[in-house]
Amino acid sequence: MMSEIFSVAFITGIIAATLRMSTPIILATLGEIITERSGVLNLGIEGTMLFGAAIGFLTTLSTGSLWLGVLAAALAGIALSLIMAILSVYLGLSQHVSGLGITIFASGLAMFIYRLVVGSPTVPPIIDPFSPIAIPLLSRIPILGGSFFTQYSLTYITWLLIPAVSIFLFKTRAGLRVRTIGQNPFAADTVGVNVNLTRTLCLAAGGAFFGVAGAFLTLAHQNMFLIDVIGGRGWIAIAMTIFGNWNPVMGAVGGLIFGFLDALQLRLQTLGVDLPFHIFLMIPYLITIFALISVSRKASVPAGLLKPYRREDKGG
Amino acid sequence: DAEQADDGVFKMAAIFQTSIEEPWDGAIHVAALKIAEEMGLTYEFAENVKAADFSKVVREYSERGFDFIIGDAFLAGEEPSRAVAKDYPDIAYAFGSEFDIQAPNYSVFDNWIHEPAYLSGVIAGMMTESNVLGVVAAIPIPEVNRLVGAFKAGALSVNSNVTVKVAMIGSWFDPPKAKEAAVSMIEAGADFLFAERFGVFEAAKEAGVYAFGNMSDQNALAPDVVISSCVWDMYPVLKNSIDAIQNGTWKAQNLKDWSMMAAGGSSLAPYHGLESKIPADVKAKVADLQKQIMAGTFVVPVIETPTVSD
Amino acid sequence: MISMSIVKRKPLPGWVILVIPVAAVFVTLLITAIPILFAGGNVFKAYGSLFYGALGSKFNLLETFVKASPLILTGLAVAFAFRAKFWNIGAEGQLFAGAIAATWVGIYFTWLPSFLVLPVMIIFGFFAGGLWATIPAFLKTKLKVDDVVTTLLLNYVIFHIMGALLFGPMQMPGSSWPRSASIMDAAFYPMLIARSRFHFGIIVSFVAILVIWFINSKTVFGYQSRGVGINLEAAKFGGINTGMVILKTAIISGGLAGLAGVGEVAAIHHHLMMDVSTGYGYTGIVIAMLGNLHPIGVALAAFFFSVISVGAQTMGRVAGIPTYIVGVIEGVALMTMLIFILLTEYKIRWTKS
Amino acid sequence: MQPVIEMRGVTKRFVDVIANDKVDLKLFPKEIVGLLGENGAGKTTLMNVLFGYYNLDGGKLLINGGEVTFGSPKDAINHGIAMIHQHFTLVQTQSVLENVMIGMEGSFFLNKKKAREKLLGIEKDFGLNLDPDAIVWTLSIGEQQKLEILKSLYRGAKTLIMDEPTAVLAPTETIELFETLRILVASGHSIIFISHHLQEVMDICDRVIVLRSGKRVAERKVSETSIPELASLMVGRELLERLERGEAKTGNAVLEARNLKVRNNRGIVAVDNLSFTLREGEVLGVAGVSGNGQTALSEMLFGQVKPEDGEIHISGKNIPGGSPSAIIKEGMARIPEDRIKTGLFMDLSVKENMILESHVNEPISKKGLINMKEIRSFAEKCINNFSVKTDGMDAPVKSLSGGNLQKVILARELVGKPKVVVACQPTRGLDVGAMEYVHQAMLDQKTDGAGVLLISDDLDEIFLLSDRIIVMYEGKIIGEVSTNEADRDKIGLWMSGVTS
Ligand SMILES: Nc1ncnc2c1ncn2[C@@H]1O[C@H](COP(=O)(O)OP(=O)(O)OP(=O)(O)O)[C@@H](O)[C@H]1O
Ligand SMILES: Nc1ncnc2c1ncn2[C@@H]1O[C@H](COP(=O)(O)OP(=O)(O)OP(=O)(O)O)[C@@H](O)[C@H]1O
Ligand SMILES: [Mg+2]
Ligand SMILES: [Mg+2]
Repeated sequence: MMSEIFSVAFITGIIAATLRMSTPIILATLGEIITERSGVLNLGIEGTMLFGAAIGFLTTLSTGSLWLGVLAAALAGIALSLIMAILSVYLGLSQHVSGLGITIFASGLAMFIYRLVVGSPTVPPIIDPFSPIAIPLLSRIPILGGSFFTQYSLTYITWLLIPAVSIFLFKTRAGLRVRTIGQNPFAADTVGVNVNLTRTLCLAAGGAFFGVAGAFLTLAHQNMFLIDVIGGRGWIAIAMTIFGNWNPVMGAVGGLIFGFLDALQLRLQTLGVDLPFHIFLMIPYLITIFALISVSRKASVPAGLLKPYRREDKGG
Repeated sequence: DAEQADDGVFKMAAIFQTSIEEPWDGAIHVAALKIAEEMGLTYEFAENVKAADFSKVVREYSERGFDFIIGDAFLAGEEPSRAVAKDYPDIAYAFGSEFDIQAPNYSVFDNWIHEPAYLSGVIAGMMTESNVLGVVAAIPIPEVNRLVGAFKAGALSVNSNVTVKVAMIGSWFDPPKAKEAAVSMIEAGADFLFAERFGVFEAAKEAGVYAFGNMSDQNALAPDVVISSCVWDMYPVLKNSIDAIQNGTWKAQNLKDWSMMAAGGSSLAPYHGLESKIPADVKAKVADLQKQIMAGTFVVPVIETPTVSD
Repeated sequence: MISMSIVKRKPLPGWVILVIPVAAVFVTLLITAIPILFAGGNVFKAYGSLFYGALGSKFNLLETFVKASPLILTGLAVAFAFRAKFWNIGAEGQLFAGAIAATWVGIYFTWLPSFLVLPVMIIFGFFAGGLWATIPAFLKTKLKVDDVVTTLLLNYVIFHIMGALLFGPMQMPGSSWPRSASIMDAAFYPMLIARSRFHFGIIVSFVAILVIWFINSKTVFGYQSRGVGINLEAAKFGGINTGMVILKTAIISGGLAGLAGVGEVAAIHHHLMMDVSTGYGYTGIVIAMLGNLHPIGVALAAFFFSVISVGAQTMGRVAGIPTYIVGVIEGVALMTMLIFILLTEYKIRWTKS
Repeated sequence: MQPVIEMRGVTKRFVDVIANDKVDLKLFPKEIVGLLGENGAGKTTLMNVLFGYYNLDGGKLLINGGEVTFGSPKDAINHGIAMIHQHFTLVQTQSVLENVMIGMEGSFFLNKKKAREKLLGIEKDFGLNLDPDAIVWTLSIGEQQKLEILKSLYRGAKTLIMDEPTAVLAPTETIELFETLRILVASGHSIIFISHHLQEVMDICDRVIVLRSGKRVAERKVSETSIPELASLMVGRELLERLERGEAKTGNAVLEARNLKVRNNRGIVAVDNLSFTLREGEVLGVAGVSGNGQTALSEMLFGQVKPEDGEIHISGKNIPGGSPSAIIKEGMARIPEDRIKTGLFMDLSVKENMILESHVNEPISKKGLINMKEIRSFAEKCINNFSVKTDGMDAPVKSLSGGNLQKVILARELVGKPKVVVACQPTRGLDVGAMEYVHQAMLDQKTDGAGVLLISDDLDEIFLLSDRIIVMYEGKIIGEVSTNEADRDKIGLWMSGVTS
């Protein structure tokens, strides 16, 4: 068994799987980091991802264009986030409930629309999905080539988005506004930043990320839409946001760790380790908790998180 | 309820715990639709019935005077459906169940596609070059174990060198995870995959290995890789039950024989476009076994314990 | 540009506040008529069946109570925790813990005198849920680990523990499905109304409402727990042992969710399986917030939600509309209700600049 | 002359109060106008209207003679108005430079280099030195205020509104601030200055406007008025005679600090080997520039923080560190520095705040159950004895004015006749009337035989109330003197670390 673990194929495979499986989680985590940095916890993430997965898939199914599907998924995510913005930003309703409401609503709507469009055939309709792109030359490098450089275009885009979101948050004017609003909306308001508008834009950006993260599952990783396709990956992204201390790079690292553990547990099963398979399934969650314990002491929650901003509310 | 007055039309209802896209319940639903059209009977169904609501729904249909109520009872539906059936001895019930019948009116059925699974194993065993086969399945329950066990037995019957990798994804529906499990098997050298769940074909397609579908003919999902499928057809079960109810000969019974190959309740799907890729001796072997199974001269072993990865 | 802001309004007269929920339901039905029409349904028939399914007959009304019972308990669980700012997203997992413990008692404690079985089962279920909730509480107070995340992740952990148990030691002999054997008859919650599922657990949940109301308003602990939620620093300053308060809050919160698990096993399923909850723990969060964290509010919200979900399911079946409409209606109802409640206290002001 | 700012008949309503009732205000170039009024008179609200933060419900705003409508602070900023709020609007986790840059127009990417040059230029012009890279939470309060001023100047503000800028400053910092204000005025800025310290207003302002209950009741040239006149204008009645400190009749030691040592949350030693003894019947004043360990000392005495080293004795009994409940049990009354953050449950009612420390005791509660009747009578006693102005004991405490919030705390702490009182900045932000009330309460405690430890940045307050003064510098006691022999200049030197 040890020899199997150290084989080139095994290592290449597990790295490749880690990157694939972490793509939707990282993408969703980046989206959640943007919204939470602006002070809004978006628990609509799971439903938004499912909605993106459905709309993206249906768009591709009817147009044949994968990129149109991605675009539609992003727009679908934005649309839901705008509802979230009305509820939690403009009306100042509890972020917890607004988000969960969005998740309930969007999950139902996603499947409802899917059912209306495709009916219920015995064999679900499929599309021709994204295929992995081997980057010339780089993909020939042993181990790294077959893993890092043979991925879906959406995975490459996700990697690019990690530094992009980092740069946005820490190096741009808009990013400074976002961070300020998340920490102290009053401070931002008094220097003329439109708090609610900025939060709305952050929610919209996050929603686009969630939508595409969902669509990654139906347009790249899979080629069909099935009801449970998100499978809690949105909730994991919430955990990774905190694990990463609201930092895009650390959040992505969290996503990678989670993806790795998930890839590993499947491989351990394949190797015939004789444990109840539920023990394997538990591993990623348990280790994430332990990882959280180790980073928690320096956690820096955006001080404005969960608090709606209303000018005339006392004690704001 | 005036609306519900008995107008003499035979009424059948189905209760599903999952959505009808789920292949197991889907198979029942498709057969029910077909038979309803053919025989001109009324058919209603309830899908996504949650465990806690099962009892309410069975009772509702029973109250409304349906003649024949079917569905999947496994886990959540067992106790409630049996309890309701007791209250309505004149209604015929037939549920997918792992337990015994309940006289006088409650029959059980299950999908029995271990025979085609065995044949799939034979194909894979004969054609494999790596001698490694993979199975991606949901969770280790008897009907899943039967498939895995039969597939492995079939493969071993023609090739004593094969090893079979098995992974459970832990839920009925997690295609991304199923795909990753399949990928891990391909990395471990598997060149034939048995896809008990959705998600496997994508991996097979990317790696160019063959796969077997399950429950219905799934060749359309990936024509280049789905070499065949184990097909379950509920039609014989339903047809024979309805005939019995209408003739007044219905009694509680295990309907499993109607799901066997011999009764047309299961089959190995056609090879479709991959016909030419299969060596003639393999096809001959499969055809021969098929004949023996139909004739009852060969009995595929029923293995209900979980199969662990080799 | 026109901008919108929300400002406090003068208190509304009492009758308006009574009209609010009705108006919210009406608006919900208007909105959800759109998808129903898209699905080719008859709106009147659909809504007729919705109300019939939830309230239209004695049997259906009692079923609505059956549905409300676990929701009241998880709603109270979340409300009690949230009031102390212990962000317990883990009622689902605590419900599983309670269900596991209840099943264990119900199957194996056959040596107990039968009148003791139910009390023991309830106590075990309560403390199983409570203990499971102390893990995140401990991590929060001692190690400063974010409770939203730990409670959430622990839901998955206990779900898989339950899976391992149901495929292992707790599996029903002779079954290979993930289910336990049936619990003994003495462990069944008694049914209180013939030919219905109106069971003892419904009484348990109503008692829980009273108990939580009592703790909140009449006990030192209720005061402390609210204080901790409102201002942790002031609570500490005032000599309150805040860590202990959070821990006790967690036990009560988790315990309530555990009781929901007991009820599902003892009254509905009579055995344990992976589907023992249909997301009651998560719905509990919605209910707690909708009920403004107040026990009475929780009860009303839970009832509202059961009507919507029981009714919408019937509607889906009867009117031939895909059952996924349930989620759509629940989501829209939740959002509309929240907005209407908000509007009792605030008004929207449009300003041009 | 054309006023830069003119407010005409400005009215602003909240749900239950008219915070500003047809108020007129003019501000001329190069002028400093003082805005006076009791707590809740409407000063902050009026300024928030001018700053575009609140929409006005009536009246007009004119800038340089032209009418304007402000939808948000952005509009005010664009008209050269900046406001420095009582509670700073800084992001604690960001650097000085980032705080200055927030919300500025410019390129997509942050151009820190350019911003730094501009900032350093302004710092030089106005003599406000701050390290652009320092993170805000490492700055002292005075430095944070400089940052607020820099933020305004960076945005090109011509009119500065300062809401109680001195409330949190040490005397030396106040002097520095006034220098800055004079430089600003000289360079053409105008300033609206809010303070409860009338002496400050007399020192720095040209003109004063007095608000009472939302209405403008008077306007005076500083040169033509006096402190007593202003005080009575604010309050609407003559104020009491000066307080009588009276003789100290000292008895047994009630509070002893022995070799206390603690680090702050940045790991720096905040209190170092500090000892003192407080006796019955005396007021011991702890003076010092804020940031020299007073907060850390009070937190140890209050039991909020466990000393790293040393012991605290109350009435001769060694008290376990870090346990507020043990200290409460020994009968220490504690007036915390930040009443809203540490002292009160703002979302609870007055009565629920009254019982914070006594809710575990009989008869308020018995066997874990709360006795509502006892709570009501206890709360009533507190409200009556300390004349707390409230809509009743069931009103949410957040509906009270700042002065009455402080009275709630005083009542709760003092009603049980404590042996020892530790008060930290007890009059911060209070108006003259409330301040007087608090001072009298402290002296009454002393007369009743309690020992009172008064920690305050306000040297006037220290001199007014204390029998003995100790001065803290860098976590140590740098000197001790009896008030009768004390000399302000010498204490001022001690406060800046000079002994000899
Ligand atoms: N954080 C808060 N939450 C709720 N109400 C508040 C808060 N801060 C102030 N208030 C209320 O707003 C009104 C005015 O507040 P303001 O801050 O000007 O009071 P204050 O007496 O000046 O207190 P301080 O200057 O000590 O902060 C008061 O009635 C006060 O009770
Ligand atoms: N956002 C608000 N909502 C409701 N009432 C408010 C609000 N802000 C202030 N008030 C009320 O308006 C009145 C004026 O408050 P304001 O803060 O302007 O007083 P102030 O003169 O600044 O007092 P202080 O000296 O305590 O700072 C008070 O009665 C206060 O409680
Ligand atoms: Mg003020
Ligand atoms: Mg003030």
